[in-house]
Amino acid sequence: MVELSDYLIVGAVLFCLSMAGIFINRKSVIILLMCVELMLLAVNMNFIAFSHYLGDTAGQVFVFFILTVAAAEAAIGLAILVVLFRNRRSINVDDVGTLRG
Amino acid sequence: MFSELPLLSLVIWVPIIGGALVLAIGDQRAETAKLAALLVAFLTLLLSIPLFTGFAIDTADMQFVEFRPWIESFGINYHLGVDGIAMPLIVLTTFTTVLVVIAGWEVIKQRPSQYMAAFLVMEGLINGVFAALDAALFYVFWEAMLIPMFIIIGMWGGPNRVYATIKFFLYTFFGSVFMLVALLYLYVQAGSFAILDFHAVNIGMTAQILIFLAFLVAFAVKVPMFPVHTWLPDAHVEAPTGGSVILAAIMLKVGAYGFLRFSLPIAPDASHALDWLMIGLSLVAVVYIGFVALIQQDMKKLIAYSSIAHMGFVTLGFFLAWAIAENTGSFSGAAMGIEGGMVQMVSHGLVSGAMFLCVGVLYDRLHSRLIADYGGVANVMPVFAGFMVLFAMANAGLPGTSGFVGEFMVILSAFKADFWYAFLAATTLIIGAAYTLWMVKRVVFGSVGSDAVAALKDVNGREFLFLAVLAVGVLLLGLWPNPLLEVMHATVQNLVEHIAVSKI
Amino acid sequence: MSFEQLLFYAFSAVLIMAAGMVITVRNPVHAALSLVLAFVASAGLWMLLEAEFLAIALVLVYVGAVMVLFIFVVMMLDIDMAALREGFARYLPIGALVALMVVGIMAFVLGGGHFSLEVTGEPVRQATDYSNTQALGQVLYTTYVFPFEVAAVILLVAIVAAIVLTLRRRPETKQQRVSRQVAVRREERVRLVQMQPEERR
Amino acid sequence: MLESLNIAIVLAPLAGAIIAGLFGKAIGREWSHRAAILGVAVAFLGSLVVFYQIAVAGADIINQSVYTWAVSDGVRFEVGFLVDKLTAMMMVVVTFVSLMVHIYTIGYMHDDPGYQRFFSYISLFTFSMLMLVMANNFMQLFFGWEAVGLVSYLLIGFWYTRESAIYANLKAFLVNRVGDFGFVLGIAGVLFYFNTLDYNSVFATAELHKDLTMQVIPGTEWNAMTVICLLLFVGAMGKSAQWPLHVWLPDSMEGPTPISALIHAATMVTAGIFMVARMSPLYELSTTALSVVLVIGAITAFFMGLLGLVQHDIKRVVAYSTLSQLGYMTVALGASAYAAGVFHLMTHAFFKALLFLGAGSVIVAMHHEQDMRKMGGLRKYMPITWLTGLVGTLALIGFPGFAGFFSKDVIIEAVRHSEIPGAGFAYVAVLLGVFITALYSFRMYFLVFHGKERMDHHTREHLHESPWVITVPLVALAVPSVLAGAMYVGDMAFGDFFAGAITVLPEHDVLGRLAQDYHGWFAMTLHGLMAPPVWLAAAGVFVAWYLYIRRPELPARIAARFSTLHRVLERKYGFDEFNDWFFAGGSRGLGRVLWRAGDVTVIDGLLVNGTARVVGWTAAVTRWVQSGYLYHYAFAMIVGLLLLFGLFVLG
Amino acid sequence: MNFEMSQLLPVLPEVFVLGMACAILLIDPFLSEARRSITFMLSLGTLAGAFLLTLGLYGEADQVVFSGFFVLDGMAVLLKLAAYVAVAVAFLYAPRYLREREMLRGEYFVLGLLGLLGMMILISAHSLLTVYLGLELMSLSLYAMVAMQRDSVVASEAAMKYFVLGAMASAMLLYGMSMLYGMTGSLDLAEIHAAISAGAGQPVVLAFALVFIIIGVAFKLGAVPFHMWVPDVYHGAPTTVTVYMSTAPKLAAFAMLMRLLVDGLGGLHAQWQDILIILTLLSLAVGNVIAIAQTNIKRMLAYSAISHVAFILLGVLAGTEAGYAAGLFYAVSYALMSLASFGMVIFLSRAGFEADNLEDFRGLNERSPWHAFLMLMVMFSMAGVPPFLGFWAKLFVIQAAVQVGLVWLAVAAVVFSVIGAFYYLRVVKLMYFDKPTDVAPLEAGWGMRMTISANALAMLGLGVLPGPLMALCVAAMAG
Repeated sequence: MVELSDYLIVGAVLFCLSMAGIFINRKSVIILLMCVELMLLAVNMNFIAFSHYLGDTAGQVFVFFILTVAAAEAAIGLAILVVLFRNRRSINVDDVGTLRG
Repeated sequence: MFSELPLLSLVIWVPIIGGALVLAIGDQRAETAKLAALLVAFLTLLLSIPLFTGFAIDTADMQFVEFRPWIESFGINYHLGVDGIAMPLIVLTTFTTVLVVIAGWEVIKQRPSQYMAAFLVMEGLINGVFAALDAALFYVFWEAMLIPMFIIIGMWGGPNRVYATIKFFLYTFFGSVFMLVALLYLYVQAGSFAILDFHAVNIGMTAQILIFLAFLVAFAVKVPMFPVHTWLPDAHVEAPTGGSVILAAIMLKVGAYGFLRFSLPIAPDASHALDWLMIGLSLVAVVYIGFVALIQQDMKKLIAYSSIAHMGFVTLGFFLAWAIAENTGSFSGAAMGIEGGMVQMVSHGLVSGAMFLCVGVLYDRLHSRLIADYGGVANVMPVFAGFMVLFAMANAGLPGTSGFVGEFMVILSAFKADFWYAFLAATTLIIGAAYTLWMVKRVVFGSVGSDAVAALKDVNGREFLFLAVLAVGVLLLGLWPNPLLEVMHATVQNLVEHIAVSKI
Repeated sequence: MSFEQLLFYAFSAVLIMAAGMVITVRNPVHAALSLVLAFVASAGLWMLLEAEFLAIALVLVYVGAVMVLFIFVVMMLDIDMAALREGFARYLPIGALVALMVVGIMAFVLGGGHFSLEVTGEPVRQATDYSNTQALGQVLYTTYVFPFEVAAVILLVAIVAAIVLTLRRRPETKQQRVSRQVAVRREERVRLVQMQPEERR
Repeated sequence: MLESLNIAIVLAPLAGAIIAGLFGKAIGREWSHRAAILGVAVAFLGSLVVFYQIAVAGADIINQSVYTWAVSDGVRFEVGFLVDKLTAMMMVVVTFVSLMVHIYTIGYMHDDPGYQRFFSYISLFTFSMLMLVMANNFMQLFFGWEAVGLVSYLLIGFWYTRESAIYANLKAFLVNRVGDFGFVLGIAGVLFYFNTLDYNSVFATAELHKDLTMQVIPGTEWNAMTVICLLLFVGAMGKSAQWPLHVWLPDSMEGPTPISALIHAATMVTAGIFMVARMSPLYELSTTALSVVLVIGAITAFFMGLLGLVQHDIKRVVAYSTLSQLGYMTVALGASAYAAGVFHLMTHAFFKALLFLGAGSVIVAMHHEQDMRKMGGLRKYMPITWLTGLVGTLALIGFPGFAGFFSKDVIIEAVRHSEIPGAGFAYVAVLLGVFITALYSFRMYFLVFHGKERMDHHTREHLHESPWVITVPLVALAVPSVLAGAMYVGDMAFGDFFAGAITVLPEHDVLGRLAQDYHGWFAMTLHGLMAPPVWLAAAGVFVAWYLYIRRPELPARIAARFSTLHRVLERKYGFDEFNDWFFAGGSRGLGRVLWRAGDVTVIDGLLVNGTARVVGWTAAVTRWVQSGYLYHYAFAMIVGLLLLFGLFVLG
Repeated sequence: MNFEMSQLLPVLPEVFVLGMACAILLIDPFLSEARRSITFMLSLGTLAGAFLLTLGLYGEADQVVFSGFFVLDGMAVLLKLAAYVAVAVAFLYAPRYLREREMLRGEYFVLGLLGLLGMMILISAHSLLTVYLGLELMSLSLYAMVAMQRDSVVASEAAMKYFVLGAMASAMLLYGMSMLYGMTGSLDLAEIHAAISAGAGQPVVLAFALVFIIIGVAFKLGAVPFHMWVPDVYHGAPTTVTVYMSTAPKLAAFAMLMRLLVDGLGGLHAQWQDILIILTLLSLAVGNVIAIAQTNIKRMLAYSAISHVAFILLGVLAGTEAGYAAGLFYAVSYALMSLASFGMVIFLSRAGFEADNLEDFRGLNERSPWHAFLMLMVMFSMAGVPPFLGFWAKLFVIQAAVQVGLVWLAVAAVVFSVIGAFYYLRVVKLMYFDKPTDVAPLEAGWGMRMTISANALAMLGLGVLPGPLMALCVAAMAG
């Protein structure tokens, strides 16, 4: 039998991988956006696993909304990326560092 | 006829609102603004006189009490009242402000209306400090006072004014915030913000010590006591004359007033436990600062240091009670120390104010505060020299001038506590005379120091007026301090009885 | 090992591997494709959890729409791939260390018997005629009507934002200006010119 | 009646001072001096009346309160008058000398631009001195004490453009302040033990406190009365210029001569003597204190006199003589012969004022030249000055029959009989002092009035006797300089004139013992002729004559022969140098060190600005944690997450 | 489910705002550039209408509608009202600034209103789901608004940073929510509260979930160490957007804090108090110290915002009603102060000149004494000097901390506020003690002048009479 904790640990590993992805990645901003999607995926995994083991649909509904929001987020994220690229001709993370101190 | 008026509110709000009006008149109509300022200051002085004349000297209760709820959800009230400690200081404030307004009349060329307004607002706020019976109200006035002073030093001060004013502000702000925490703690304990309730609440020793230290930081900075005094010389040197006068004459008093109003009655056991510290710091102020004053090259700095030394007497007088009790077995003599401190405060207000005005008179002419730039002023400004010598003598504590009264009483009281306290305190007779008169020697006496000095003009009518008024005050207080002492007796007696009882 | 477990480990392995690829491969296009793989793998896991509707939706919405958008943008922006991903290895050790620590703590909490079968109990298996889609659909417009409307507004914001941010008015292209068209006045289109008759000298 | 008169006596000079001081410019010189002189004259006449009533007509001692200065903690600080015979005598002396000096000033200060100011000052001084002597409590005593100090300060620095004058007045004030420092502590001690500052209450209960002790230095018990008396005596040392606080008096000669006569010879400097006499009920209770007084007085009397030998400035010679004479008075006090001290005070006031005014007269004639080496042979030019000067000098050296003879002789005899520790030393000192006194006095006399005329031609052309405003006071002072001794020695020194004002314990009562041998002034004079003092004085006069008239070249050779001693004397034992170096320089140095090290470096530099710098530096450095890079920001969040995990999940 | 009209009443303001936003979105394209003010007026009208509608709900009994997703209570009403005011003032400051930068488009206001809608939903959230959705609605609008100045390099950079970090924080929040859901089986805050009180979930797991939840909230508030976005975004965003995002969203974030920690996790007070203490101390230190080194006033104010957040947290962590009320009062006060301070930056700016350097305030007293005085009041208010509003805010918060025995924390707070006073003083110093370097006339129109005057005078007015506002806050938190 697969235990709930197995799913949760998969989710946790996924979450950490994507988190690590955000701060290990020093080049492309677009990878960051992908990492964000991955983080949400990890959260979704948690919700669905809980939903299943609790026998409650609320978790699934939450995931439904997260998916919706994630799509919207992706759209806006990409739009900002485009604006950024137009201004700088680069999406290099190292170049996005004029605001500091 | 005056008793129906809310006099305390008036002496607070008339100058503040008057200040706003003066500000509104603006610099374009500077003459009108100055006139309005003088009027407001004078009106306030008039309003404060009934406080003195109508004061009942046989009770320690608060008088002229006003009370209305302010922030009800926190039990904060607009609660005013004065006793024998606060009332003289209010009168001193209103009196000094009139002089300051006159003193700044022709001298301030840059933005005179803002200058006058700042002083009026500050007058109101300082009166508020002395009149407040609600801790939150007190704190509001206490802190708000910093703002006009900050502006005054920063805008009309000398070359290094920005450093000085920021130092002044942060120093005093740093001191006050600890008091804020202490006040809030007391509120929690007493269940109200009324200062008189704070007096009554019983607190354990540890808490008392912490509260005392918190208050100490706040008040010591304002007084200022060693070693948190270094803001004062800088602030004085850079402040315009009026600023120095207010600073020395009144601002310093709020700190000492705080000791009487808060530290002693709220934390008597801590005051007892830490009186060695207070006495020690006071004596350091008298001796150490005296020596430091001796070698100052800048007149204002010298007077500023002498202010610190003189305020050392105030704090010394306030904290002698337990030492006396231990030495003699009774609190008899403690009241003399406290009253001496109070008189010293009032006297110092007059004398140091006068000294700063004197320096101001010279500075307006030669734009230098350095002693070395003067010499032989008496040759060209005989009238001025007369005043200067008189005030210098008062500063040196000559009997017959106000400077003597407080020092004398404190020394008498200190002897009851410990011979060596009195011994160290009395060294001021020598050191104080040394630094003051050495300065007088180099500035006033001697042959004419330079062509610039030779071209000096003696005091004009305006300057004569304020110097003469102060001279009368200094002599009057010196020759007959009884009227001033009378109003304090009941309050001070009550205070001594209060602190004689442990709160633990 | 039951079949279910086998599937679980297989999908999990694929998922984690794909996620690892997303953050390590050089080429963003490859990363995006790895992401697709990760989504698909997790859809498989969700199937195991009897969340059929969401599994399908994930594949449709994400793989079908969001990822396409990503790849579209990657292509469109014409990024210099060679320059990317340099110096990655430099930060890997510290990054990996921190990530491992976090994973360790999370695993300690999640795996520490708090969520074992003994605690959660055997999940209830749905009957065969159970429709996950129906179950969700039923609550979505009733109980969840308020969040649903909010989600709709979020999508609206996304649309507005995307347009505002990316719609460029290129000066060289001609375009319609609705507001000016609507607000046009006669005076703007027709100019009556009053001409002085030429004077004869 | 007398009470009102007392007030009038005090206020009249004050009124004169105010008129001359504040309105002097407006009313002119004439009216200024008229107002001032009128004020002092009123005071003098009033004093005479009071003296008559108290001393002669036997009226009760007056103890009146004028007004309550302050009340604090149950202690009343009054301003009031206590007029007994001691006071009455002092009042007369003060107002008389003052009146003479006022008149004299008209002539002396005739050309000075600060004419009105000067009158204002000396009238103010008269007022202050009267307040001092008439006080009925310690606080008012201190008031007067400091007030005369103030006027002294103002008058020494009267010619404020002279660097030496303003140096001298500052020095005078500060040295006096050292005395006042002790004095005020003494007063505090009185208040501590008696809980009142009123003379009568204190003296009445003094006996009860005689065995009280206090721990001045922890672990050592000090008799309280000793402590109080010593502290009060520190005040007297300052005001009456006793060693080692004598340094200000010679320098005070920078002031105009009339005030040297009035303040620095006749009146103010005797305030200390007066004070100790007034406090006799307390001093009597402490043999230790008396002993100290005795020794200090003896040191002053002898060693300061020595210094008079090497001075060339005419006024300084008189000043050192004053120091020496003050030492005699102090010795008398220490020997419990208060009455003798006060008696010498009185006679000294007359003849020393006379000497000073005479010196002033000479100085005026010499166009403000004060160096005796440039004088000589003035006898024929200024006969009145010469004659009165001779009278004064004879009185000073104690020539039998002159006032000084009686007073000084009583003191010497009293010391001889005294059993206070130190009396032996004191006796030798005062005895040798007589010789020294005669030597320097006649040295001055011969140098000025006899011998070669050493002034330049121009000065000699204009030499003439001073105008009447100067000579009249000289003559007026010469009279009591001769007569006062013989007239009053019986009452004052040996009689019970001061009974009630001065208390002497029977075991200390040397004067009482001497009184048994007293058979009138004439007998005393005759007896005096046989006694050593007179022979010593005569020897002094002879030596002076020999050295300065007969062999004028000898003194220089002696000086060269004993060059070390001479240098020590010329440098006044090095007190001035030492004080300048140690006290003035030392406190400046200390101030500088405290300021630089304490205020500037530690408090401001390290604590205040240091904190500011640290905060600023921290800010400047830590702001770069905000590196601008997304991955750092994300990393910070993860670190935050780990931190919270570590603390709250694992912890 | 039976749907009743009465359920709609509490959400009427939300419905109104949404409707109007959509209407404006539709109307705006038909307006010419010159008549863009219609959009502006409509937006203000929307806020006014919403204000009135919400005011009509004041005093209503607490009610939970829409199957437990939406709650109407005193705090919600008060915070919404404050949010309207904040947004309205932010809008009032905007037109000239936007026009000069070619951003005066209807979408700006639409996004602003939709963001406000997100805040309103967040403020009234009664379920993890609505918390999340409201938060996202607000955040997405903000991301877009920050990036709206499309030709600005810094704005797009700020937007990118904000977006990535915001998404990451959201994910963490969600992770925490998922754990909560897993342990309690519910999304409803009241049920979660009940379940935890009943003993659901092991402490270590609850703490684990709590950490994630708090990170999500702390990020929105900008508490250290989750503050890194604040300076960059406040600095990079167009100033009008900075005004907007530094005020109303802070109120919403405060509501989020209250909803999650108090309504939902009130049972874990002991745990979250400790966490908040750490965040408070760090925020105080970092905010006040680093602000000193700033030369850009927007950045400086951003750091000051961090330190102010610490005070809000200080009130909340006391865990008493008085503390919550104090926190609420502080949040509202801070919003007012922030509006005025950034407003002054806008006031001084002009085409091609941002006026966002501290130096640009040099000698303002000579250029315009009145506005220098206004700024002075704002600065002293921020520094917590009486008699200005900021003082009372600090007083009440510290009071709350002292009341529960956290005296040492109160002392730390006041000490850091002294350090903080330095950089506010520096602004006053520049305005009053220095000579102006820029003498261009001030261009702002009367609307701007009136608004900024009223805004800054509120510091004084509410400082002298803070009673009513405090009473409102206390009432809102009562029960």
